[in-house]
This record gives sequence, structure tokens and C-alpha cells, in this order.
Amino acid sequence: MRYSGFRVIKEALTGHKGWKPVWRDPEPKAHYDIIVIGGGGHGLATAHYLSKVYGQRNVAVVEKGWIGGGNVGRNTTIVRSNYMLDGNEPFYEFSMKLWEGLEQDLNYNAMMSQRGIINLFHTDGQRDAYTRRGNAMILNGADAELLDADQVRKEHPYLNFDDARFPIKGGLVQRRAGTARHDAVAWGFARSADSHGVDIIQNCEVTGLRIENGKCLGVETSKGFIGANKVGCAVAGNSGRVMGMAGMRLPIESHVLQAFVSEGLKPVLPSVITFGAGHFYVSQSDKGGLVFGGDIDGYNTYAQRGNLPVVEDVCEGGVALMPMIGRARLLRMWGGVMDMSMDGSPIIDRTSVEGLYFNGGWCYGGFKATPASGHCFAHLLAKDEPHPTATAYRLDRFRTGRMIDEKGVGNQPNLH
Amino acid sequence: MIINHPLLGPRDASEFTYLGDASLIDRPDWQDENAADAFYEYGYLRDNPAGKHQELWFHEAGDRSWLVVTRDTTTHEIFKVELARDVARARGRSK
Amino acid sequence: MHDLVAITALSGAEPRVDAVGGVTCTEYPGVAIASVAARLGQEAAARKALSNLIGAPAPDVGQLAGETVKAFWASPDQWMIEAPFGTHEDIADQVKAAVGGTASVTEQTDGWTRFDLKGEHIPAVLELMCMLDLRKIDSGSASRCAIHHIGCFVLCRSPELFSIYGPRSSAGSLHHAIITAMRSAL
Amino acid sequence: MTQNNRLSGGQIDRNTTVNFRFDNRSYTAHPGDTLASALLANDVRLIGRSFKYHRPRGLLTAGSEEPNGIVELRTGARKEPNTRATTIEMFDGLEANSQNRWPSLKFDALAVNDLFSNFLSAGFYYKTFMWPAAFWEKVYEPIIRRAAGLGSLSMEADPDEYDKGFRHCDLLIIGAGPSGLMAALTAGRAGADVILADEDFKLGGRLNSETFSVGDQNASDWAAQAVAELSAMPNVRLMTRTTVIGAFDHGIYGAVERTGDHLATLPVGKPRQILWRIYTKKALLCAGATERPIAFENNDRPGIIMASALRTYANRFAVTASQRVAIFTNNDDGHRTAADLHAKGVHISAVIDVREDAPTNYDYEVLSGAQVIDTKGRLGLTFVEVALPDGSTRTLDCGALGVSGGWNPNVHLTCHQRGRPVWNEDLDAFVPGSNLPVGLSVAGAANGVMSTHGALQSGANSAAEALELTNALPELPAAEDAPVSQKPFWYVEGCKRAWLDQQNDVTVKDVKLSYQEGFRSVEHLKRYTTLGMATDQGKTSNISALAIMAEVAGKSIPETGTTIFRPPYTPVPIATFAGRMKGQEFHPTRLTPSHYWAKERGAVFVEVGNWLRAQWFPLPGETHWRESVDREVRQTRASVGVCDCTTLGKIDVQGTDAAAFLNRVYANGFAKLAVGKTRYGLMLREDGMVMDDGTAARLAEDHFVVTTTTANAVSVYRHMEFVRQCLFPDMDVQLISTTEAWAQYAVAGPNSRKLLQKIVDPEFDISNETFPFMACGNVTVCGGLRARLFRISFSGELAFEIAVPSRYGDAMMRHLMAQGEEFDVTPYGTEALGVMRIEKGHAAGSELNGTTTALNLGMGKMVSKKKDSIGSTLSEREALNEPDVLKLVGIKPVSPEEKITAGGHLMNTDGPVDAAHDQGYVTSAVYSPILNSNIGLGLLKNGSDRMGEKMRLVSPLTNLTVDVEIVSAHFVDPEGERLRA
Repeated sequence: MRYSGFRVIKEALTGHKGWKPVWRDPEPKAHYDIIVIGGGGHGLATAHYLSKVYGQRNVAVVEKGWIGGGNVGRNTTIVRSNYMLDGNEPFYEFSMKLWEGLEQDLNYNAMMSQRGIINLFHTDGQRDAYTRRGNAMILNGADAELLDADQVRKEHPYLNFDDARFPIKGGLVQRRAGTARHDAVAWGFARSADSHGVDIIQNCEVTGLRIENGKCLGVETSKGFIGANKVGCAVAGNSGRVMGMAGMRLPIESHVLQAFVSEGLKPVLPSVITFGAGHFYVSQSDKGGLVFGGDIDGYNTYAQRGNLPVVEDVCEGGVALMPMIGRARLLRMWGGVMDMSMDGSPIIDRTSVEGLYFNGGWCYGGFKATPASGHCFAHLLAKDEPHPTATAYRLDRFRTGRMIDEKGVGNQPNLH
Repeated sequence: MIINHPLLGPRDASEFTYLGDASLIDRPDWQDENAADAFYEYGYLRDNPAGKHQELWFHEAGDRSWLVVTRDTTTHEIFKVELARDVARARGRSK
Repeated sequence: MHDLVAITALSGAEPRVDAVGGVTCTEYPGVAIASVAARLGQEAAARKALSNLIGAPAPDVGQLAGETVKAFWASPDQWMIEAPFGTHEDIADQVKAAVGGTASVTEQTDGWTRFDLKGEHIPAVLELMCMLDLRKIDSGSASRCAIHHIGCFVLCRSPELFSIYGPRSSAGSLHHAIITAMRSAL
Repeated sequence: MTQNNRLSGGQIDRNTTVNFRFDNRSYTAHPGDTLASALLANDVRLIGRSFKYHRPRGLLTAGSEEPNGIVELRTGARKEPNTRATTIEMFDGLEANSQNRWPSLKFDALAVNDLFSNFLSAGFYYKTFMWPAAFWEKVYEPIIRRAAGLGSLSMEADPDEYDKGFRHCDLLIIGAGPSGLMAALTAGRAGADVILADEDFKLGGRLNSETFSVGDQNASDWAAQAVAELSAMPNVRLMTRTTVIGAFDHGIYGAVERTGDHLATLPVGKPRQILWRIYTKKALLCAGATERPIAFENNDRPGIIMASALRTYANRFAVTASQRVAIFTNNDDGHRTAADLHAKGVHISAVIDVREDAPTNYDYEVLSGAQVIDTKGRLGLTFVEVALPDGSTRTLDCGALGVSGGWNPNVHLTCHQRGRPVWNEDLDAFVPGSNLPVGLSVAGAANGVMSTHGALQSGANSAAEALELTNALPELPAAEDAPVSQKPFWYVEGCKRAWLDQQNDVTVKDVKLSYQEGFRSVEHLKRYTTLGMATDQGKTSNISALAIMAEVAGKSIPETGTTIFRPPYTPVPIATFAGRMKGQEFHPTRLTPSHYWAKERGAVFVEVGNWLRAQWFPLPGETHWRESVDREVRQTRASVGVCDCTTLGKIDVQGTDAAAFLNRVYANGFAKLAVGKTRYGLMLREDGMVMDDGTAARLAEDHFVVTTTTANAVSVYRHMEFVRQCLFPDMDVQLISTTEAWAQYAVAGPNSRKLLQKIVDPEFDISNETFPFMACGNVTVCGGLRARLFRISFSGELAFEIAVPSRYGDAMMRHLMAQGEEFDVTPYGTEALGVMRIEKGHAAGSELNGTTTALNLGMGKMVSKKKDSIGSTLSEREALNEPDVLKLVGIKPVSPEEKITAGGHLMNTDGPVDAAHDQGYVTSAVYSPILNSNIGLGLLKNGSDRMGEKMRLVSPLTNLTVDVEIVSAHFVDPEGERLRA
């Protein structure tokens, strides 16, 4: 069923009787060409591109709960491609371009809103690093602008320019960046994949991987064994759990990132803003809530909840940066389990087990990567070779020394 | 969270700095012929268990002890807290 | 004697004194400090030397002990020694002489700024600054904790007299934290 | 306007009358009122507008679960949007305004949405606004955003102060209703250390809202007496106006105390609110229960209020919402409201009870087996239409309708650690499950014990169990013990526009559509319809929606799902979480001992971590910072300059294994360093990247003083303790930071020795022969002050660093300036320092960026392979040693005046300019007044073999392209003759 304004009007006039379920609820078949583990953003996007771009029709997505219930349903919805390093920037810019055409590709309004992002800097050192980054963005075909303090003040007069402990010296802006309606991204990809024949199997938990003499034959699930020629794992924070079933240890730790939303407010923030002297980033949703976050709690965890010290740290940053939000109320807090990698960059690669592929290590940058991650993982699953923009995301890069470390903090996941 | 410091008693986890898996104590021998692989695994691969996890915390705002905390990563329940120095010795580390 | 004039951590010629609702906060530069850390394998000897120096058993975890020369526990096998500045400006040498080879000694005098809180209801002030379980704190306890992100020692000399040691460079911020807490709580 | 809906009795102070304003009209009220009760007293039913359809909204409840009666409280910088009128404590001069309406509350233009509601069904926006692509940002979204949000921020900085505090207790009791008070009495009398917290400004919970008696007193008097007894106990701390917002790990609870919200103005120095972190051994949840509505057509009109709320308004606040009230109920509790209102002289139009066997022994009409099928009244209820069992309908004239659909236990905190509530058939409600936060138990209505007697009893028992009390429990006062009698009833058959989430305008129809489109899990339902996402967090709507979803799915409610809750229990101002950490106090400020001297000199300061450092020292007449910096550099290189380097980290390393220890943490060797000598130390992370660099001075066989960069002082110390405690626990080495103890000054330039010879006491010979380059030692200065002298140089000049106890730092700096006059001494700041280190080719922060190896920085040979040191093995990985790895180089523009930009990228002179052809980048750039040229340092592929090569420096971000030449990083004195002079 095609969505459109006319359709909405027609249904309104006929009592909304015609709306069909957005995706089917099929029972699993005995065997698929490709099984994607994980009905989150990346898994569903992978299914969409497998079926729509790479012509794979015999595909299933298995999800232990309800689709879109993981990080894609619990993030701060920011989309950007403002990376510095060769291994990253082309990939994220590819993702940005996919975002720009996503509604039309999916026939689903994910409300991708290119209202821009500004990364503020407060020292000369930060300015130099952002200059290097902004240049890298432009040299990779992305857009970037460097604003000085006065220009920032013109665009964001409500920021703290009078009493700041760490005065704002300027900011790196990407105008094409923005936000998207996170749930709609999951639903849109699911609807499209489903319409191209992909079976989305909810409440189907993978309990084991059937591996015989080095080859993966399928997945054991709470709904029984499901065979497959290829199995792709895209389970973010649960990467350790699932790949552990194949006896693999990963360069990944699971950590919780908290996010917060305020009560609905009349529009105050024109763009996404990140603080350069504290852990705070924020945007305002179309409903009016300030959606904000900060640093991860910092300890290994699989629990989707955090603790007070980080809540306080984030709000301290918020009030320091924009004192006018002080009387706005924090409405809800939640946590998502992040697959924090050893260099802060993701992995999209084959594994030592034939037929078993891995997509993970997204840290807290997974949402913006959703389309490209799905596209590149689909490419790898369909063609058995990495997508040109994802060649650096290899599992063995830590062994060879080809880390992609944007932050330069080394092999300690909770610092990335 | 609250970490029950073996010397100081219960202290808020926010006084501590987290490093990671306590396997970081087991630093390989630099002269081992597989040192390159050993250091790669030591530095980069993690069990990352959903369940009991032995991990290193530094009492930054306290007595500057490194602790080994045994904690469930799904419930955050803490089973044991030891001085890392004792654990290191017990694991055969010396000079 | 040298001709250099000292200033306090708050940059005054004289110590700063503030009074709010019956509690006074006094900047206290008149103290000399050194750290003592037992050498490996000489912990017992170091404790003994330490107790000779302070005229009391070497303080246990979280404790403060001594007469003119006092010691409080800082870390495993490590203590801070405090003594009047006037008579002990060269405290590191004095302490080193006392402990000899049993411990490492480091001058800490100007690493710290000290504020003394005197009066009633000090716990009401402290509970707005640090996470310590004040029910467990009584005369002679010494605890390290964070106050507004500043690493400090809180010493309870008596229920009406507390000393707060903080890093000298942060004296202004620490003083601000103490005074705002006093105004808020008292 | 007079308070013509004021009744007799109540718990307000009638002797005092206060004035307040709502939407610029003046009204009167009494202390003890809330804004909500005061508005009702003044016959104001219309208070706001709903989010989506802008439907008229009045009060639904009398508590913190209120979804509708939300206003902008106060004005100017203190304006608080979305504030629940039901929790605003009345004070004289209170000013509030309605929100989300234009031009006025009565005539709201966007109410037009209501007419098109059919087109604005749940999730409609996902299905349209897609063409053309560009229109989303340009047309559709701006329209949506303009309509978005409820209240508005003042856009001014919040002028109030907030505190954070920490409390510890044996037992935290959350909620001071019958169960909470009884629990507190039980624990308090047993001598336990108790905190009793309640969000209300009057302790007692429902006891203040009821007319029945407890013991031989009426309920509110008994509560007052209990509170009096508790407040006399030294071991019990009562926290009124305190909401426990969350249950966090290991018995830590967050609580917000509103210390100033009930005051017209805050006393000086006092906080508006305090965020308490409460550390508990045990906690007891006595949060009571929340009455739930019944969904029926047009059930959202102002005047349609929860029956229990009507009772609260009547009994506690002596207010009725209207002189003519009807009740719609499925249980006995609804009849209590009718009885209480009737007793106070309010006309009861009828009690509409869905049960055929409804109790009828009251002196007003009861319509058994009847249902409300529609309501009338545009801005406020005027009539309700009732369907009678015989099929006939009847219209009742009333200005208020009390609705009672049964009670939901307030299980919120039991879910904060992912615990899931379980369904209770007798109550038709969720009660706490077994998986509670450790140490938490639940009593009273929150645990599904609905009678007052039951609440008192479970409060006492639970407290005793939590504290493992052995002594006898206190005697319980007699109280009502009526069983719950109700018929599960969620919505009136056939209703469509029947509101569930009244703030977000989610109706029964939307839930059904959600099911139809496959959004059938609770999570999908909430996200698709926005149910429960409003400021009331779905306290009155979630369960009903779930019940309807269950019915459509033909499943039971527990099969359909449960709803869990996350912190905070009620919304909390962001400023409350920030506390004092804002403005200049956001982070502590660290000042060097000579900071005030530098201020006198008019220095310009810069933040370096938490430190403030002098950046340069402008002289009169210098108009541009470059003038000052160039002068400082020239003067220093020509004669002598002094720089405050106190901020460098200093770590005292002692012990018989001190040298062996440093051998492990530094990549280069330290075993053989002679006493009295200093050595540069290169510290790697275990992954082989450079972590930090500094110097180690050997003061004795078993004593080193190590310096770190300012930025890494803390992490390097932590790292060293890790190596000491976790890797080599049997090394005899002791560490302690001495960063703050010493004021340290770099004295640099050809005349530095001459100047220091006037400072250092004569018995110490600091000539080049006895105190050569890299020498160090203890000395005395100015006639006997102990000091440390190091002959090290960052500038490349003959230079020393002199350290004195911090309290003398200010005096030492003044002394250096005075004694240096004859040499035309200059103080120099971090900018000149940076210029000189770049001229000398010393790597610093921007080169040690965490991704560079020793090899990258031209120090590959320093990594000793003869010993074990942190990072040495992993630094050998192939990709880190390929021939074209980045190498540190110097960069000079072909024409000296051309600018060089740090962060610019290096490209070959010909060939494309893009990422694929990137050769490297500029790490640092300055103007060198010595070379009269802009210069820079950079990291260039295979740079060491490309000296003299011409390249293009491009910075498209700053529109810059410069022809540059690659040169040695050592621009000044490459042979190092000066520093050895």
C-alpha cells in the first residue's frame, strides 16, 4: 500500500478502514538465503537494501523482542557526517546522502530534518582540531563551515556568552546534518523490507548459532532452528552475547548511554548543538521536547539504565552552556546499551566462521549510520566483498595497527 | 552505584574511575615468542560477559587504590571487591 | 633568613575569615604537611617510627592521631603529617629524620589549602558538599572525598571543629563551595 | 471576584486571604490552597488547551498526575512552563498564565485542528509530507514546529540557585499517607534512622482528603498528630515538599526538595530546590494509588474530574468544582465522593454506576447499570447524556462530573530497575512484581492494599520486616476496612472520540487504529500514538489504553503487556540536576601562586584544563596580541624571560625500585640516569601511541621528580598507580603528586644564568661547568629558602626551571622581575612559550594527539628494545611502521608573510586536491619573530625523506591555499648550542 497525502485524506473520509498492518507477522520458514540477526535499525536497513538494492528476496530478520526496541528506539536522533579520518568520513557521507533521499526511497516519512549541527569549541587547540576535521569533510565532498564566536552568537544568542567558565570561541557547522524521527526509521525500513518479501520475525530470540566444521548453517531460536546460507549479526550492545555463541571474543565492550527528553516547549533550538567543554549535546524535537545526552556511564553493562552522577554531569553541561534551559523540566530518562569498540569506530566484516558476518562496534554513533550500515552490510552479505566506503571497518585492524581513532584515546572503549 | 571498598567501606561509584576488564592485570611477557599476538589479545579482545564481570576501578577521589570489583553486568549486583594489588600478587605478578 | 613574603592560598596577606549563622570558616595557612609512605616490606617499622614521631599509634584507616605533630591516614601504608608551620616549616626533613629508610617522605605543605569550620550544625553544611556518611564521622576521623569535583580531606577534630584540606590551586573554588553551603544550610 | 465555589471546613487558613493572578485577572485564595483549588474556588474551570487538537482543558486531578491543568507559573526570567496547577502551593502575589493558545484561552485559533481531527489520526505524518523532498524543511516542518510544544521558556538565564545534598539512612519511607506514617512511627519508635519523604506540602496523603475517622480522631487530625510525634524524634527526618524521583543502583534514591517554590521570593543565599542523593539500607514505597478514568465520548471537557479529586478539593481545600455535580463510577469509592459533597451541600445530579447492583442507600439519585454516553459544553461541562439499562437516555444538568474507574497502585519506583509489575485480578490493576530494586519493599495502596486499616497495618509490618524489628508492633488505630467492590469497566461501548491521554489527544479510536496497523506491543503503541509521552507521563492513561488494546486483540491485559516506568517520577527542572555547577562554577578554577601578580601586570588569561594561565602580558601601547607575543619571544631569546610553568604535573617517585619503575613506564631508559641529572621521558600507552612526555629528575638514588604535561597530569598519575599496583605490585616504589606544592618558573634566555645567580644563594655554583645542561638539584634562594633547580629548556635557550614552595611563588616572581630589570627581563605567557617550542621543533599537545607513535614524532629510536616498557610491543605492529607513515616535519611558506593554518592539509603541488591525495596535515602554526616568517609543524607521509620538497597547504574550510616548503622541525639552533651554553 502506497502512502500519500491523498491516501490519508481518502482514509479519513472512509473511517480509516483501509490501513493495513505496516509489516506482516509471518512464521519462520525452515531455511533462508540470508538471516539477519537483530530487528533494530541496522538489521532492518540491511534487510531493506538486501531486498531492494541487491535483489535478495529470501531473507529473514529475527528479533528477540519487538522491532525497533533497541538503540534505534532509544537515541537522540542525530544525523551528521562530520568525521575526520579517511576510514570514516566517506562512509558517513554516503550515509548522509542516503538519509537525504530516505523518505522517497522508503515511501515513509522519517522526518529527516536538515537543520544543521554545530560543534562548539572553546580553546585554540580544539579550533585547530576542528579545522583539520572540517577540511577533511570538505575534501571528502561533505559540507562544513567554521564560525567564529560572533557568528555563533548571531545564530545562537541564547548560549552563555556572558558568564561562561569556558568561553565559546567558535564552532564547526555542518548545515546538512540534522535529526530524524528515530522510530519511523525502524518502521520505514521494516515496511519496505516486508513489502519486498523479507520475513520480519518478532519475539524470536537467537539462542545459538549452528556451526559445523567452520561453517555457519543457521540459527537456533526460541522458535526452533532456522537454516541459512549466510547469517549476519547486527545486534549492537548484544554483539558480545551473540558472537560469543560462535566462541568469538570481540574488540568490543557493552556500555550504557543515557538520553533525556524535556517537557514539550515552544521552539527554541534551531539546530543540533554540542558543547565542547562538557558532556552535553541537544536538539529539539518536532513535538517540542529538548532531546539531550552526554557521556556514557563508563562501566560495562547490559542494563538499559544508568545512574545519577551522569544525569547530573549532563545537566551541569546543559545549564553551563545554555542557562535559559534551567527551568525546563527533564521528563524522561532512558539508557541504551552501546557496542563500544576499541577505537571508537565500527566493524563490518566477515568472521573466522564461514557464512557468519558481523556488523557492530557502533559506539553511540549508530543511528546516523543506519542507512549506510544497512547498505554496506547488505553489500557484504550479497557479494562477499566490502562496500567501497566500508573497506576500513575490518576486524583485524587492531592486530595490524590500522585503528580508526577519531578521539585519539586508544584501546579503552569507555573513553571513545 | 556503591562500591564497598575493602578498606573504606561503602563509597559512591562516582568517586572512582573505571578502566575495564581485570584481565588487564595479566600483562603478557614481552619476551614470549608470541608476544605480538599475546599483547594484541591482551590489549583488544574482551569477554564482555552478560553476567559476572571482574573489572578495575581506581579510587580517584579517595585513597588512590586500584580495586578489582566482581559485578553482574545485567543487574549491577556487586559480589566482591578486592585490592587490585592483592589480586595481582595472587595472579603471580611481582616485579 | 630569606626575605620572601608568603601569601595565603586565597592570595591574602592575612587568612580569610567568614561567619554565617554561628559557623565560622577560617583559612588556615599555619600548617606544615608532609606525606609518609612506607617502603615495601617495612610497613611495620614505618608505623613504629611514625608513632614515635606523633606520640600515638600510627592512625588506622580513616583516622587522625597525634598531639602537636599529627598524622592522618591517606592511602594504604601512606599518611599525611601535619604540624604547626612556625616550628615545622622544614617538616619533610624532620619527618625523614624520624622515619629514616623505612618510608618515603614528600613535602606537601603548600600542596594544600586548609579551611577550618567552627561552630554548631557543621554536618548540615557538609551534607550539601560531600557524600560522606556523617553519622559515622566523629572526633578523630579523616576522610578523603570530592567537594564540587575537588578532591579534599575532611578531618573531624571535634563535633564543633572540622578541617577541610583541598588542593591549593583550587582554594577559591573550594572557599566558594563552603560559603555557599553555609549560607544555604544555616 | 469572590470564591463562590468555596465550601465549609477544609484545611486552609481562612483567616488570611492572598491575591493571585491567572491570565491577568485577579483572584483571592487562602494559604493551604493550591493554584488548582483556588481556581476552582473562583469558578475557573477552563485552564489550558490540549497539545494536538487544542481542545479546552480543565483540571482532571488534584495531584502530581495532572495531565491537563498546566500553566506558565511566574513571569520574566523565573517563568516555569508546563507547571501543574494541582501542585502549585498558593502564595500571595502568585502569577500564572495559560499556555499553548493563541490569541486567547477562550478563542484559540488552532482549535481548528479539532475539526480536521479525522485527518490528523495517529501517525498520519509518517504517511505524507514527503513530496517534494525539499518541502519538509521548507514548508511542512516549520508549520508543525510552530504548533509544537506547550509552554514557552523565558529565554533568560535562570536567576535562582540550586543545591545538591547527600543523606544516609537505615530506612527511607517514600510517601506519608496512612501506610507511610504508620511505617515511620513503627521504625521511629524502634530507634531506627528514618527519612520520611512526601511530595506534598502537607503530610498525610489521602488522610487529608477523607472524612472518615482513624482511631477516635478524624483522619487528617490523626495524621497531624502522627507528624507531630515524628518531628519530635531525633532519629527521624521529615522531608516535606520532597519527591523521590528515582530508585538507582544499590539503594541510592534521588529526591528533589522544593525549598523555595512556595515562596514569593527566595531569601538571599537560599536554594529554590535541592537534589538529594539518599543512600539507604532499606527503602519502603508508600506512594499510594492513582484513580483511573473511564473513557467515554467527549470525556475531556473542563469540569470532568476524577471523583477522588473532587473529594480532595471538597474535604481538604473546601472547594467544589461546581454547585451541581454528577458522578460516573464502576465502584463503591465513587459513592464516597457523592456522599461527602452532598454532606457539604453540593447538589448531586445523580450517581451513574455501571453496576446493576449499585448501592443505592443514599439520599440522592443513583442510576444503576447506567453509562455516560456523551457530554456537552464547549468551554466547560454543562450536560451529560446517560444511557439507562432500559435503553432510554437521560440528560443530566451538571457543571462537574466525577469519574471513578478504580485505582492503580503507584508502582513507578518498583520499575526503575526494569522490574515489571504483575496483574492483580481482584483489583483489575497492576501491582508491584517480585523483581524489585534491592532493598525496596512496598506497603499500603501502592502494594494493592486499598483500605485505610490495611494501609496502616502493612505500613507497620513492612517497616518491621525491613528493619528486622523483634519488639512488638505499635497498636493500630481503628480505621475503615471496606473491601474493594468494583466491576472492571474501561470504556463505554461504541465511543470513538473518548480521550485516554488528554494532553496529547490520544483517543480510543487511535488505539484501535494502532492495532489495525500492527503496532500492537505496548512500546509500539506508545511510540506510534504518543500515548503516555506527555508531561504527566501517562499516569492516568497507560493502563486504560492497555485494557483497550487487550480487548481489541482479544487477549487478557497481562497477555497484552505491561507498562513500566522510568525516572523521574515527576518531571524535574534541569537546573536542579546541575546544582551549583554552572556559570563560573561549572568547573573548579585552578590558579597558580603568581596568578594575582600576573593579573596586576594586566596579563590575558587562557583556560588550560581547569587552570588559568597567562597567555601574554600586553604593555601599554600594544594594540594587537601579536605585538606582545613577538616582543616576549624576542626579549627572551635576546636576554631573559620568565614563564610560570607551575601547572605542569609533578609526581614524586621514591623507593629502591624507583628507577626500575620508570624504566617500565617510559619507553626510553632511566636505570643509568645519574643522581643530579634530568632526562626527557617518552611515555607510551600500551597500544604504542605516545601518551605523554616530560622530564624525570633524579634527586637521589631512590628519588625522582617526574613532570607531566599540564593536560595529562591526572591521567598519567592514574596510569602510574595502575602500573605500580596492578602490574608490578612487588616493586618498592611510592608515588605522590606534588604539582600544587611547588611554584615553578622557567627562566630562559642567554642571561638566565646571570639572573638566577642573583637569586640562588652563593654557596650553590650554577656555572655551566658544575651545573650543566640537564643538571638538577636542591638549592636555597634569597637567603635560605629551600628550592629546586633544573637546567632544562623547552624554548631551546639556555634555561632553568626554579621551584619554590607555592606560598612564596608570588614573591619569587616579583623578585625575579625586580632582579631582572638590569637584563630587561620579560614575563612571557603560553603563546610565546608555544612560539619558541615550535621554533625549536618540540612536539606538544597538538602533536601528542593520541594517534601518534614515537616514530611519527621522530623519536622512534628512543623506544628501547633492550627492556620491557609499556607500549613497546604493540608499537611494532606493521601498519605503524610502514615506510610512508606520518613523520613530524617543519613547514615554511614559500613567501614568509603567507599564513599557515593549523588543521590545514598537505597536498602535492600538482594533482587533485581531495581526500584520496591527502599527504598529511599541519598540527601547529605560529608567526616566528625570529625567522620573520610564519612557520608550522606538521605530520607528513614519509616526511623525514621529503625535506626541501615544495607542497600545497590547503584549508578549504578557511579558503586558504599556500605554497609551502617542507623543512626540518628544528627551525632555531638545530645543533642545540644555545641550551648548552
